[in-house]
Amino acid sequence: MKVLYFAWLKAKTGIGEESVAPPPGIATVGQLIEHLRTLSPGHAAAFETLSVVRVAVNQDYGGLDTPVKPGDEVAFFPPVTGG
Amino acid sequence: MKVLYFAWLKAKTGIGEESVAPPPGIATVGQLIEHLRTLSPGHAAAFETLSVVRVAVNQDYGGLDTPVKPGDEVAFFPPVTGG
Amino acid sequence: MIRVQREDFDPGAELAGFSAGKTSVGGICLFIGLVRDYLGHSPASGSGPAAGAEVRAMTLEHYPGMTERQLEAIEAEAHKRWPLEDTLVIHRYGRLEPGERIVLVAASSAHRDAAFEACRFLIDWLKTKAPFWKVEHTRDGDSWVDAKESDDAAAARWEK
Amino acid sequence: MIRVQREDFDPGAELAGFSAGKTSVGGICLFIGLVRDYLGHSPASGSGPAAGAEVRAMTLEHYPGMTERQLEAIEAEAHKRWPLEDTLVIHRYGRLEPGERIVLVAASSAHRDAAFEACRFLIDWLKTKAPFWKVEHTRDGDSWVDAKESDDAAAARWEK
Repeated sequence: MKVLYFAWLKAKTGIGEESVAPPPGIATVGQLIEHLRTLSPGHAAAFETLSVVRVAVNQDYGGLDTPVKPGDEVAFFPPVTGG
Repeated sequence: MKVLYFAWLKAKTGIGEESVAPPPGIATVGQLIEHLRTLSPGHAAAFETLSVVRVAVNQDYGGLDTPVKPGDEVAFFPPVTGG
Repeated sequence: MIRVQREDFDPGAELAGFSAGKTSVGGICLFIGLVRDYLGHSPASGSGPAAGAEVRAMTLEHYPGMTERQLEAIEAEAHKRWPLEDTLVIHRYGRLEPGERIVLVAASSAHRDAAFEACRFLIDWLKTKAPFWKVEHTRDGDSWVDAKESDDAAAARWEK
Repeated sequence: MIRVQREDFDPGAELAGFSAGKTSVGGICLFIGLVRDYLGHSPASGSGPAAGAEVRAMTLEHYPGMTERQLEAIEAEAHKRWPLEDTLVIHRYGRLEPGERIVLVAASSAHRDAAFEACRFLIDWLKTKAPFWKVEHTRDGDSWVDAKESDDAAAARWEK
């Protein structure tokens, strides 16, 4: 599974993109976040306040219940501020 | 008094601009129109349906009650269609 | 700024001059009106070309002097209503072919809401207040364009 | 058409290409967003530069791939909602100085209502759906721009 971080989530994790092999039983974005939080203090900090974190699975917006599976591209970022 | 006609009012009167010396007692746009109607069949035709005639006195929109006096510039035209 | 002219204008050059050197502008909204190749109005009953007849050209007549006066009033009103950096109105007159530009209105502001609303206001008010008249030249003859009720309704939204 | 690019664009050239040879277009509405020289947001509580601090530049980060996908979806939605001739969205990324263009959206239609509404829709939806993030570089340090509630409200107007 490819996991991407943007904006201050990238700054906090210190990572723009990483390959993650989540343990068995992880089937949703919410479960994936629980796993990612354990990877480093930076990851824990990035996911401290989920209300300001948005997620996209395979480049479409999702939520905590969105299914994830091996091979997916999962991106985490703050609310967007373009335009 | 300078009287101007635009668009189909110009076509009907056959005149773009004329000097008019109205008889005494003409103090409003409405009274001026009654006078202009007598000048020619074309003038009468131009002022046949006042609901589709607009007026400006000295380049500001007016109505039948707007005062007119010697020296004024009075223009008659249809509802505008620019833009 | 307002301009009434026979010749065409270059929207890119106008836009460039409009925002040049300004760092307090967050957004520019611009509208350009063009001559379409079909009749956009209902012809007077029983006479004139049928709706949908091909427009070969149109001629825009205006009232020199009053046009400038009314456009300046419209522009001043926009500045009273919204916090604008700048506004621009250019309106052409004379003979115009389908595809040609007729009018440009633009508004710039720190915020996009004000830019959009003022731009819309400028074109809506201009359409019912600026003394221009269109006569369309079609295969079936000439016809003066009737004022549209939809334009009156659009302008009425801004009455207060 | 949508474009995501680092380099600047020429609004005049874009406009020219946008309406070239079309005689069915009655109106074009265009919006350009620019970098302003002051902070347009409330900094995160207790940290970062104060509101009003001078913005020396900003950097726009984006999510390549998803950005194009979202912009195409926004454009397709506009065409579903209004009878449009054409639409154009150009969004830059990378470092931008005050006064520089960030984004251009445009819509053309036979009628000005559709052009204005679609143009407004495009920028409102883009601001809440296209994956771009601004970090502002000020004298007092860098700060990620917070999403604005007013942008959410503007986009929510178009929900149905």
